Amino acid sequence: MSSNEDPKPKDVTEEAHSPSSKGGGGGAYLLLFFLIGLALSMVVGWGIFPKVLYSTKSQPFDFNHKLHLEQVDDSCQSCHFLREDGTFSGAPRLAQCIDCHEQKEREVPWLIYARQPDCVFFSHAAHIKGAGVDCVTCHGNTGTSESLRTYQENRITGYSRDIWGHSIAGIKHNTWDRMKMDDCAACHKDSGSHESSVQTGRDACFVCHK
Amino acid sequence: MKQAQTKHQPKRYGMVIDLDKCTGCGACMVACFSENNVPFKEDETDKRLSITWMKVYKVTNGKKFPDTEVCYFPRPCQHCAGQHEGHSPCVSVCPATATDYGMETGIVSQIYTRCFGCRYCMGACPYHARYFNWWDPVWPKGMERYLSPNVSPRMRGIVEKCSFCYHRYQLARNKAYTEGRRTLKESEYQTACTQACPANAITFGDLNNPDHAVHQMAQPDLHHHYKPKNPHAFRLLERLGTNTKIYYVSSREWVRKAGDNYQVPLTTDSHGPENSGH
Amino acid sequence: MDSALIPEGVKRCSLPKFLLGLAVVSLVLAWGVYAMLLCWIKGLNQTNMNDYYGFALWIWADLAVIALGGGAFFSGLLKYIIGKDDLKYIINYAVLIGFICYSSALLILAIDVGQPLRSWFIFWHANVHSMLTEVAFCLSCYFAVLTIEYIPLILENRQIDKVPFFHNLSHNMHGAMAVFAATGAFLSFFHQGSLGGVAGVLFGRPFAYREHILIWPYTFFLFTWSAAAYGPSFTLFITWLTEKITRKKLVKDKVIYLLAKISGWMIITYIIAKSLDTLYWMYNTAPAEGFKWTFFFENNPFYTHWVWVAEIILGGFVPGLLLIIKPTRENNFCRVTATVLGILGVSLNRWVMVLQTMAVPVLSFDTWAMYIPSWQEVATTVLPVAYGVILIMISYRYLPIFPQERELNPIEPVAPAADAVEA
Amino acid sequence: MKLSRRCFLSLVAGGAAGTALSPLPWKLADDSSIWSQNWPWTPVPPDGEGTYTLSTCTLCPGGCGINVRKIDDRAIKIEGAKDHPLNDGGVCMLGLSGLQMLYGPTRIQTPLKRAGDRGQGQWKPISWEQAIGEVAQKLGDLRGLGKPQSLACIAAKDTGTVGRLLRRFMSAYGSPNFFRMPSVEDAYEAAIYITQGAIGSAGTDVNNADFILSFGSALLDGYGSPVRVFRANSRLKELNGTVVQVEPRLSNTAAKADKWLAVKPGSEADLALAMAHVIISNNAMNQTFIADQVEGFEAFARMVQEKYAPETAAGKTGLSVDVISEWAMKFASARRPLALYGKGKGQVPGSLKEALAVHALNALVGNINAEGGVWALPAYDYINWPDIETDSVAAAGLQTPRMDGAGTDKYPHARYLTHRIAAGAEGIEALLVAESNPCFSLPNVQAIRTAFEKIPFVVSFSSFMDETAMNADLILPNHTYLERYEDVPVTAGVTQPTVGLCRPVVEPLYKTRHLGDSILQIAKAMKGTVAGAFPWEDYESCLKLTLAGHWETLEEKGVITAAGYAPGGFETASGKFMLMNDDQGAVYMADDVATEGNGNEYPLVLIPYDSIRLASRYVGAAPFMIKTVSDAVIKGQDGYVEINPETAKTLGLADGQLATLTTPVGTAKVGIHYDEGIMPGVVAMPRGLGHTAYDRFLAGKGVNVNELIGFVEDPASGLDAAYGIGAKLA
Repeated sequence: MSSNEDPKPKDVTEEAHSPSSKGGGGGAYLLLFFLIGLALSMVVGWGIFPKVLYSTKSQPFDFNHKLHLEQVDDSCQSCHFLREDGTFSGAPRLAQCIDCHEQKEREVPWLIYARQPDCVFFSHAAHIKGAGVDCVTCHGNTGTSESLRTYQENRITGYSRDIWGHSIAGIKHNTWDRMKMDDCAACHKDSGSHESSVQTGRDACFVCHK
Repeated sequence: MKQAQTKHQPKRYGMVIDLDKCTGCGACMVACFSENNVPFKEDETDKRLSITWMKVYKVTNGKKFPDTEVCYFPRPCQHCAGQHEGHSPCVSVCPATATDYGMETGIVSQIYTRCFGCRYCMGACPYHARYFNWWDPVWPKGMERYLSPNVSPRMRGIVEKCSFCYHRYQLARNKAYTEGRRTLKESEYQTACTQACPANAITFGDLNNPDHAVHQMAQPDLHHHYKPKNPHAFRLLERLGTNTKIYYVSSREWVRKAGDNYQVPLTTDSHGPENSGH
Repeated sequence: MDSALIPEGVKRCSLPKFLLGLAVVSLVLAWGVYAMLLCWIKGLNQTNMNDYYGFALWIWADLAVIALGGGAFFSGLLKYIIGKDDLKYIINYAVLIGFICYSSALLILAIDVGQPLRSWFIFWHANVHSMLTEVAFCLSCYFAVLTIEYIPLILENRQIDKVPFFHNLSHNMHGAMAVFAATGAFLSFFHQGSLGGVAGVLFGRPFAYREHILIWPYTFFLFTWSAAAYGPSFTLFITWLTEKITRKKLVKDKVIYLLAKISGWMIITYIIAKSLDTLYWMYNTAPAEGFKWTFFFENNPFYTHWVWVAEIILGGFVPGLLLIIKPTRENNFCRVTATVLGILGVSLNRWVMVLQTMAVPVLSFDTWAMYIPSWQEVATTVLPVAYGVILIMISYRYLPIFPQERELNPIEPVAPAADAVEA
Repeated sequence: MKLSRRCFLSLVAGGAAGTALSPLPWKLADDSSIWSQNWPWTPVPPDGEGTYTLSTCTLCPGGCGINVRKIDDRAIKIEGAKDHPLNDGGVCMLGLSGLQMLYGPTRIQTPLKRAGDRGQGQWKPISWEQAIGEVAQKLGDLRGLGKPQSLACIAAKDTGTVGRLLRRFMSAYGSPNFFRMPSVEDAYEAAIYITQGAIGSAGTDVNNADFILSFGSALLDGYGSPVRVFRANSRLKELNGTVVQVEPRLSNTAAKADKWLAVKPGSEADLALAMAHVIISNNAMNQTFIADQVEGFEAFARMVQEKYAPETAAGKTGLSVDVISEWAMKFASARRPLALYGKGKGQVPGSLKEALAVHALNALVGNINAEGGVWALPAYDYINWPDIETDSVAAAGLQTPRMDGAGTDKYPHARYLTHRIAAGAEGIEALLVAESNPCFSLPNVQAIRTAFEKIPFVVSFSSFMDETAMNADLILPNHTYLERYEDVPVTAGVTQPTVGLCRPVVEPLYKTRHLGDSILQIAKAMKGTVAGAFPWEDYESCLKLTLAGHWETLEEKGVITAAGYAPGGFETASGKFMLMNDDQGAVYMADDVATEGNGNEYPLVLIPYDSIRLASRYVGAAPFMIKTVSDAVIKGQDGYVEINPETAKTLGLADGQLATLTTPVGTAKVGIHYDEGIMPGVVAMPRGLGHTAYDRFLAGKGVNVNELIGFVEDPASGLDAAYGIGAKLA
């Protein structure tokens, strides 16, 4: 904050008026250039950036969930089941495939759309058995799909795009559109689970973290 | 209080450590290391740079030979509740909510991915139970194969500490859910150190549950911040009002004094602890 | 060469000489930057901190510079709210110093955290109970305010000022300055305080813990007070230093005496409050937590009773009295000595609140922990000083910081190059 | 010009505004912090199906049951096996660290042939065929020359199928020179044989005793079956039983004992006999037992009266007469008193006199072969193999006396005098080393290594690159205990014959081979009677056939105990306990074993001690264990010795400073650690440090006490009886 209290500023304004009067018409130009800059950066930010951010990978082979679902008798649980110790089997191992298929020699390196980072402890048991949540709520209608989507991986974080969601703006229409912590928290809030955290008044961190 | 809102009596997991039985063998430390993916360095002799969630202190009575006596203090995170439930020294100060107090279990959590390494919690902890990852954790080639998937390895630049093997609680609950249960048996959730202790010096369980051994051994006084009623039991630095969940038992007075200094006689109406919270 | 940028009617040294000086300081800066990069790339194992010293030299530096930067908000408060109009002749410099101090603090914090990339969590996932959160918010807000207060000064550069837009901008900003000053004072009260709270709330650390008023421990108020008291002293000292280096009188004594007097009274009142707080702690707080106060000053090589002598007597009462008593206040030597003692005093207070708190054993079977910073820590702490010097050099050269300079140093027709030795 | 500059400025401004309104900065900020939460160089352990495998730990003689947690095919955690008769869920630090050895960097991953000089560590990987072939070839040549006795073998144990296969190989080959690593068992076996005429090990019923008088046994630092002893100690705490520790140093055991009797090093035998004196003169012994089952009591009584009055012992031990009498009487008047012999973990046999004296104390209170007492445990009988048909070469070789003189008339009581390899290895042309590390853990290792240099052909079966493997010509790496089947008979003081089953927790990680199979294949490659002695397909079938009926039980439970086993009467001529005869008389009347180094030149006594946080037998301590070692023991790379401040000050040594420790055997740089818990004039140093092999987490840290201490032969038994050594600090 300056406090020079001498007449100088006045003179300066007078001098300064001449150039500005010349550049007066420049006002329109300035606005134009401003808008150009705005437009360009918008295109980069909304259009190009998301394309660059994610790399696409295709699954080892195209798996038909619909077909399999018709064959098995225990719906999703036939292949994605809870083990006796309460842990979740996740994507099927070779051992399960060869119950029906002929012997293959090595495990299939599936790309897991819904893989959460290592810091997350997600209990399928708690959700399926405890809260009676169905698979679709988080995984969408994968079960009825006839082929596998291409897998998109964030180049910086290595996360599957399903975590952030496919809308770069982070807008979600369905419960399964996004799998960030806030989405878990929101659902927990709605389902009125214990407000056991001193800090957040929601579920304690350790409920879902390890 | 928040417990009121929860549908059932919350748990208060805690530990009773019998210092008469503890032999200072350190099995609890290594059980903890291997259970929780604790890293190690080439030189661990600077103990102020050595991550030991469970640390065994050697304490002497300061007398000369041959009257010297030694006692060992195993020190996990004390999981302080503070003067009003959840006001732990560390939880209250963490600026980013990276450490939290679970009302359901009384366990102080540390979320490594949330922590950004300001170390305020370490300054707040009188027990030095919190450790900072000054280095990247590195396992000799091949050794990373023994790492447990139940505990997330920590990255450089964040604080970590004893979690009461919380993942074991998570896994036990998983099993309970699949068997259609909501409650756990005392034996279903035990920490790695408790399980390993060759001397059976460590007991773990729910201090709120009269059927649990810890409750019977420590006899916590619910009306006085869970102070032990068992005359041989005490808590580290009781007078700070940290209201910890680790109770120590010893028949030797000098040991009890070493654990909590009785510089001012401790009386139930002492305003000391009250001062310590707000 | 760059004469077009230099304010009218004042004398500055030749550009080469200026650049030479700049180069010298830049070397120090580069050293600091190197250390900073080491800490960011290799991690904090580059420091001598450990699990007992999670807070060390850096946090002390933060607390100290912010206390010393307190001159900005307090003189702002005095001029715009209390109406001590004379201070307008020194307030520019106070603002500049404040700006330097606060930007330095933020930089050091950015080095100090283990995960700089996540440091924004402190805002995004803020824990409102944490003093550090309060610090972070107030600190960054007040820094914004300082920037706003600094901008018009830049706009007054001869060339920039020619642009009518900027000219008017600065002119209008002047009008709003009182508002900013008020905001700044308000924010400062809280972040200075919460910095005190950082140590004061540690009920697990009986040496630092203090009773509370509402949610704020006594140290909260003591820190604000001390910042307001010693900040101006620092402004005075730096002004004096600048005058010595530039070999010019830049601010009239009248102004200096006024600020010195205020600082003096603030120091005295603060140190009395501090003494009372200490006594209360000795005979109530510490015993209540089970400690005899003497315990905190025994069995270690460094933290003995002289700490108090140094902080309270030499760093408190002595400078306080020197600045209150007219003859000593108006005696150059005494006044400058007083400001130096004050600066050391408040810095020691911040050191003790951070470092001694970490050094004291709390578990009865633990031992005192001593600590010596690594060269990387020292270098990164020197870094802001170099940066500050550079900013002052440039600002002084190109901006009309001292309104009274022209009046006090009329240019003779023939300018002997000799008088142009300066930063 | 001015225009364009300003236009540019507004372009930038627009760009800034637009960027701020796009997800770019915010998503980048978020992703960069997420990147920092998942740094690619921070490992993420793969998840999978969790299972448990029940097995037995072989890292010490304790034989604890372990339950190993696995995720898919990775072993991730070792836990104690619940309900196991020895450790019931408990487990020690060493046992917990097993996975660091399994997956550790010191594993030998394939057979190796020495490339450079001995100990240089230059190796050439070779195939198993070549490795087996070369050994068979070399050993064949020796037999060809008609000197099979020049083959020697050092092993950790001589029991169990593997121990027995080694011994069987030696016999079939024709060499009597099988060595077992020295341990307190050597002395206990001798004492049991002399007094009870039984061949077998000593079982100490710590679980039922209510008063334990321990003569330096590291009850809480790994003595016997460590967890079993820990549990017994905790049980005594609950029942207000008593533990008395006799030791010059405040060890963990002494610290937790109800009474610590700090005696001068080496005076334990005098104390024991003085206590016997007190008990007898107070008529406090178990009259009925003495009357019915003891022979030679009068002679024994006379001997102690003459030579071991408390007054004399007081001088030797440094205890007062009252203290000696008081605790002797407390011992005698206890319901189930038990005196324990064997210093530390029991890695040094010790003097026969001391062993007999302690055993005599037990006899006086009548707790021999009784509940809460000492039991004679016969060698296990589950291994019944056909006799060996030896050819003439073997027969001749077996006729030659053992090169260590054990079992000869001079040393009838000793089965193995392994330490003597240091003295005379001349006779040895070839040496097989199995699951032991003599070049680190035998006293006076310098001498041992020199002896090794003289041996033309050394074969190591080690799984790890330890000191002995470093000094070998060929390495035939064994599977680790987590990769193999093996029966583990436990002799570490248990009172019930116990055999654990060690089983593969994971598939072998590297090109290693079971020691048993290596032996079988070497034998087969040698053809003739040697091959003929091994009728088995491979080790696994050998094991199953041998265990026969027990196999299923072991597979299921992981351990079998002959529950309810009770020892029969005494196997002496008279069928009584031989408390005193001429042999013993000689032993008792002989002087105490002295240490090396006279008092003038070496004013101090250096005693090694055992810590459960360090491993000092076959395997080296894992990184986790070293991490727990106090900074009063190692700081940086320096090893520290415990010394009483009073002594240190007289020597002008400051706490924490470095000094030179010199003994008649060696010199080392050590740090000084003031400790009030150690007797003045004594310095103590732990076993298990100062490795020169292994990885950077262990190698070069501290000093190997075996480089400073030598063996001292007990005139009575020939066993190593060194409890310490003269030393000086400067």
